[in-house]
Amino acid sequence: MTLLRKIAVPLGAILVFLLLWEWLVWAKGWPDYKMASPSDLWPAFWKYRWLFLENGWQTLWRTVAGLLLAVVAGTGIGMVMGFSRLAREALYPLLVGFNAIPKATVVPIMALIFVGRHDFNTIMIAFMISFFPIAVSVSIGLSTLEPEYRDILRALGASQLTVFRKIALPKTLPEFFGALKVSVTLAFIGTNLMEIVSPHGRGLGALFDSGKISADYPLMFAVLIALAFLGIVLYYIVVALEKVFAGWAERAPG
Amino acid sequence: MTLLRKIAVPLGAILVFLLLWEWLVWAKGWPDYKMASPSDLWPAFWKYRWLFLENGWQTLWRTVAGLLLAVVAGTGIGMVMGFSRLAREALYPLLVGFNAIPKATVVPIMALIFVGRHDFNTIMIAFMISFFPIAVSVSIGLSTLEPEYRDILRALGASQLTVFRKIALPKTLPEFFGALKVSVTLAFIGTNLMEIVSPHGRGLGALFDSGKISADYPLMFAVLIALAFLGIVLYYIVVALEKVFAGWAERAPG
Amino acid sequence: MSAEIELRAVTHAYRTETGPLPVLRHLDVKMPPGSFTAFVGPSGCGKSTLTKLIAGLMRPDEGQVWLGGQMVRAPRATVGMAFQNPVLLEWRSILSNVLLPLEIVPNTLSRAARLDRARELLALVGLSEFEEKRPSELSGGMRQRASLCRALVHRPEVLILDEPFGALDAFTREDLWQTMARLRAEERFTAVLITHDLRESVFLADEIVVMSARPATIQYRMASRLPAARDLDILYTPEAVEMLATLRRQIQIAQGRDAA
Amino acid sequence: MSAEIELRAVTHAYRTETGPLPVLRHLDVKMPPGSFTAFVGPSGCGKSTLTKLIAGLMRPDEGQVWLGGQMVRAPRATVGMAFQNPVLLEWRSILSNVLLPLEIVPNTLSRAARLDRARELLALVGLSEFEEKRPSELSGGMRQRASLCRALVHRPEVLILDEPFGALDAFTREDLWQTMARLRAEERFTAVLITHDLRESVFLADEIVVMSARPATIQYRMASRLPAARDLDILYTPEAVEMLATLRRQIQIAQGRDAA
Amino acid sequence: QAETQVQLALDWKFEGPAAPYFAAIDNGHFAEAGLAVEVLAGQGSLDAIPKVATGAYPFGFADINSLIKFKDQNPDAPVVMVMMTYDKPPFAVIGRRSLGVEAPKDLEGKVLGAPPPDGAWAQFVPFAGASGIDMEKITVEPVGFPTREPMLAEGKVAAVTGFNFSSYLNLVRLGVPEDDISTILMADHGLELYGNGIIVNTDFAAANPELVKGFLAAVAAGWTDAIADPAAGAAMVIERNPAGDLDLETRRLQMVIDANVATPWVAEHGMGGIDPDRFERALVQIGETYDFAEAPDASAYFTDAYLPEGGFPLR
Ligand SMILES: Nc1ncnc2c1ncn2[C@@H]1O[C@H](COP(=O)(O)OP(=O)(O)OP(=O)(O)O)[C@@H](O)[C@H]1O
Ligand SMILES: Nc1ncnc2c1ncn2[C@@H]1O[C@H](COP(=O)(O)OP(=O)(O)OP(=O)(O)O)[C@@H](O)[C@H]1O
Ligand SMILES: [Mg+2]
Ligand SMILES: [Mg+2]
Repeated sequence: MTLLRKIAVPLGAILVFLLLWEWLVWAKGWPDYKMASPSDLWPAFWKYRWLFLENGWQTLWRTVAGLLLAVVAGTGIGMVMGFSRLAREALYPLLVGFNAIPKATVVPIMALIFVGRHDFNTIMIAFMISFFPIAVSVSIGLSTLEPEYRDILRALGASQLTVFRKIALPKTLPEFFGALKVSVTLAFIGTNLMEIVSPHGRGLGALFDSGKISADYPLMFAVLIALAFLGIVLYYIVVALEKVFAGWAERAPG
Repeated sequence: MTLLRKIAVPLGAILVFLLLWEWLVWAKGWPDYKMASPSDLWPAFWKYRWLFLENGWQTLWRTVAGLLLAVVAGTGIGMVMGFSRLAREALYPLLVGFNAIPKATVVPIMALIFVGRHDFNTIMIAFMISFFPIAVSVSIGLSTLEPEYRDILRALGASQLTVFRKIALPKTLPEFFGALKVSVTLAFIGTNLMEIVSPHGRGLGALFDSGKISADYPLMFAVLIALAFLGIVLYYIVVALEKVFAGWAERAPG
Repeated sequence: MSAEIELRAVTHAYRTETGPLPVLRHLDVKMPPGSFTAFVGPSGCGKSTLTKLIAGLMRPDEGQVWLGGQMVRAPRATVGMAFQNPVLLEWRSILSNVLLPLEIVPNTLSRAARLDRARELLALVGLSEFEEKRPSELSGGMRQRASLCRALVHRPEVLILDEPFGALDAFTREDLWQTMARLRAEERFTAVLITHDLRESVFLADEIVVMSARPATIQYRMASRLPAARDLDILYTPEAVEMLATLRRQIQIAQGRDAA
Repeated sequence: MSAEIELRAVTHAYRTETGPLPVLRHLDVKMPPGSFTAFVGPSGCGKSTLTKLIAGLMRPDEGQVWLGGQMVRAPRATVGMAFQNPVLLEWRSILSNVLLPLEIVPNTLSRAARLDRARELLALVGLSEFEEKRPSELSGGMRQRASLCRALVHRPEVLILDEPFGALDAFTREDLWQTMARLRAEERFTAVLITHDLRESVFLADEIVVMSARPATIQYRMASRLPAARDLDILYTPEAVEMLATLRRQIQIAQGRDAA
Repeated sequence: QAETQVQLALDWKFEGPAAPYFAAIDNGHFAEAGLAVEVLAGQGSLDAIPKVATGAYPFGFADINSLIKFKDQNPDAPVVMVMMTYDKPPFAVIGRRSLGVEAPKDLEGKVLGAPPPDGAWAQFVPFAGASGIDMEKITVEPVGFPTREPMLAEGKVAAVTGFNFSSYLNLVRLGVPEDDISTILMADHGLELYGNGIIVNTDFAAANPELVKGFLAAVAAGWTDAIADPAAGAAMVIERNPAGDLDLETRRLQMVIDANVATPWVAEHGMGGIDPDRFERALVQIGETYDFAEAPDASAYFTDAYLPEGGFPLR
């Protein structure tokens, strides 16, 4: 029942959205080059199905690699900022400044500094664009931890790290995963930025570009939908992880 | 003392960062067109100071407008998702999918649909790219609110909205402002994306482009730094707002 | 300014992962307007659950709760509640925490009148000095007292107190009993008190209900035989001593020990 | 398996926005290894503050705290503490909450041994049925009992209990007194008990310290005249009754009322 | 014999005009010169130039006007053009006959759509000067790249600036009848500027002069192949551009050949070189809109040192 609901509700929402889109395009009579409608996309998907599979995979693995890096580094930076007020005051403006710089302009610089190392560059951009929300959420989780919670473990002589692992992290898990959901979408944007701005011929960005060259609007829209789809897949993986980790916290650990 | 510290620490951090940057460029002997160093940027700033002022203002107001929209809409969507499990399950995948689509590719579509309405388009992109973190944080803040807190007001027959205003919002204020800090940086990226991808000749993006046309690398880097600077300015405005709102919550309200 | 409370065949169970946990079984109690009823019973029997049902925070599985002649389907503004765990809002001062209900409940009080009311209550519980402090700067007992003020500030018709004096030392507690008795005479609410202190129940209540162990039924009801006007000495009168002895015995039975 | 606790001229004040709030003034107490000391005093006088100083969670402004011959500068693993407000971790089951200290404190117990220990303690306080429940599924009194188990699970040398039985009904409470007495004989910790229940302090403690109102000083110390082996009836012996009367009087003085 | 690995950084994506390089690969011209060449797509000339200037890639393909400005800003940058490919630059004004735009003069009194950072728009002032257009009489509407052709297709502007082979084909794709589209190539109306060509890292070239010569010869051979059979050339592009459209790229290639590469001057003098007098005039025209930091020096931008005498014959 609930499982059915868990699947039916999002599917229904997506369907409603697609129908609305189709209707909008139909009602406004927009041409393909303005906005393709969902029904135009199927031929594009079918025609290029192997390309979608391969390039989708290329994009996906680089995104996930960048995201993993972002989780590790974001958590690290977040911990430093959460535990030390000094670090927070010093790092926040730098990070905000760095993040306000459009990554599209950073891509060429990266591409020049690390010439030809496409995978590395792509993963780095995905990482750079997506670590900030995680760092912010971990830092806030730590700096707003109620003293009562902290004291439970501190009274036993536990280290800061232990307090983080046993109390702060699980307690901010919802916010952490919320940040991760934001980061997932950002990481996709990062990967694609690299694929489009500094093309290396792989990934969905390359497919988009190639659709753009031949003014194949349905293909371009199909790529965007494929990206959205991958984003949703990754989102559900994050949701599943959320369950696993909550489950782990639930059981009596050994 | 503490005020001095509050100013000195971030300034010091920024200075250290600039020095490191200068040193890196100097040590590696990188030319301007690979990576300009901070000392190269002053002449560019000085030469184009009026352009920086004017275009900076153009970028800033559009960003702020987009951000305000993002706060309002993000809070709204977040409230809907926070209060209703159904809405959460239905909307989350849609939002994630939408956000995984690189906004750089949405810009042309927007530009085509709303031809010539540059301000509107720019603000919309800034809004679209920045509302998600706010929606996520508000939704999590609401859906993880401890029942004890909720019951304090619910026992008095308070409406959901009142519970949100008096309990959920103040309680998640730290996370909300954390999300706002992320959104600030994203909104800047959005504004610039529009200015660069669908140029309408205004804003720092246009200045960047004109630097690019004449291969003026110090100018291009100077624009990026100006963006970072604006991001930091907006960040401190958010920090100040955080204080004001916390201050408001502190005093006995009337 | 007071309302009748009636429980009609109230039965409730919590749905837990391992199946339903029956908590209350077929409770029938009628508390007249202006009355003061104390509920006592073993830990975990369902007393706090009962308060939430009366406040309308939960709906019973079976049966109904009636307040002032209306069936309770949702919480209402005429109820004041002090929770067992006194949650205060950390981002507000103590005074502002106490003022909170007045921001929610429709009322015509001016700002000054509200402040007067809140300050007066805080003074009654000995927290005048701490009006502008944050909750985290208060001791456990002080927080409990602030939470009591919050329950009273909007002059509710029905007052629900879940172990309001649990963290207080004997004398502060006795002071507050007397404060409560005085307030009751002035404001005429109908009160429900959860307590584990039998002397407290005897001193304050018109009627004392002993609940059995979970799933709780009403095991014993005792109407007070004490006069309406009471001071602390009354607890040493033969009537009170006898009431206390009876209650002790009943609770022993409630917990499944032989009353012998 | 037990350590001496010594307070040497401990003075402490909280820094608040409106200036320092002196809480403890010049406390000197020595608690021998294996002893059981109860502190009683008015609400807000500084009892919880004292427990935090002993646990090393805070450093006193002046004076020192010594545990087992070492000056306390930071918390240590040999202390078990039950806080006045029993904070349980909502994302863990009750059993897992109780196991928490064993995950932190260095020890050589196998997983099975840890589980045995935790289950045994939960059984002692009557929570066997609730091992796998979440904290929010427990009543106030049940949470307090779980928190007590968490303080005991790693067999601490020093046990600090801040009103551990505050939310319990008389009989559950008396059961736990006896459980405590038995545990004490088996595990030989040095115990510090904060309570507002004089009977509790008389039943459990070797020495009872009455603290004055804030800023708290030691107003009165009373060594127990009761034999080491006690059952509940002992509270009705003339010695106990006399001790209770004395304590009542002293607290009355502590609160600034005339002892008359 | 082991082939030397070199890279060629293109200024743009894999479109029809990239066919000659792939022809040089697939038909073995590079291999004959002892080279294994990797071709990389790019994002505009100012993406390709730094790639070569930093030494990341030895060869690139870029617009000489961008190179001139780049060298003016960064005089020490080790990059120079060694072979001119687009004798006529692709800068154009694309108009619609039905909206009354056929010749430069027709622009007066009309609305011209131009993206501010557009390469063609950047040359509009010298073009207007040379063809006698009164700039005052033109309403210039800043448009975004994505909206440029759609706005022309919808008649919201009467003409746009753009590249002859991109904007034209985009318009065709948007359903504008071909006989309604007028392409005004600026080079046909007094604009003296040159277009794109092969650039090289000078440090690399100084160390490997023979390699560079061989590279250029192979590229020229690739052009010969592409001109001989544009469809085959375009097919080689499509191979590397998964979702490409063969007909479209064939047309694009043909347009580049006809309008930009195989010009009368090239037919006479061969491909690869430049006319120094025209180049001097071009520098003057650039100076109309761009403030040179230092006096322009033609030899810093182009060298024929690696070209054979008389250039490469195209047929
Ligand atoms: N939210 C809940 N979900 C599941 N079970 C619950 C929940 N709240 C309480 N219970 C269970 O219901 C029973 C009664 O709880 P309740 O809080 O009403 O007891 P109580 O009489 O107030 O006890 P105490 O005197 O200890 O506060 C307990 O066994 C408890 O485990
Ligand atoms: N974090 C804090 N900051 C400032 N003041 C505090 C803080 N914690 C406690 N106080 C103040 O210190 C005094 C003593 O508090 P403490 O919690 O030690 O009292 P207590 O004796 O435990 O009282 P109770 O019996 O009510 O729990 C109180 O007046 C309280 O307001
Ligand atoms: Mg309860
Ligand atoms: Mg206390």
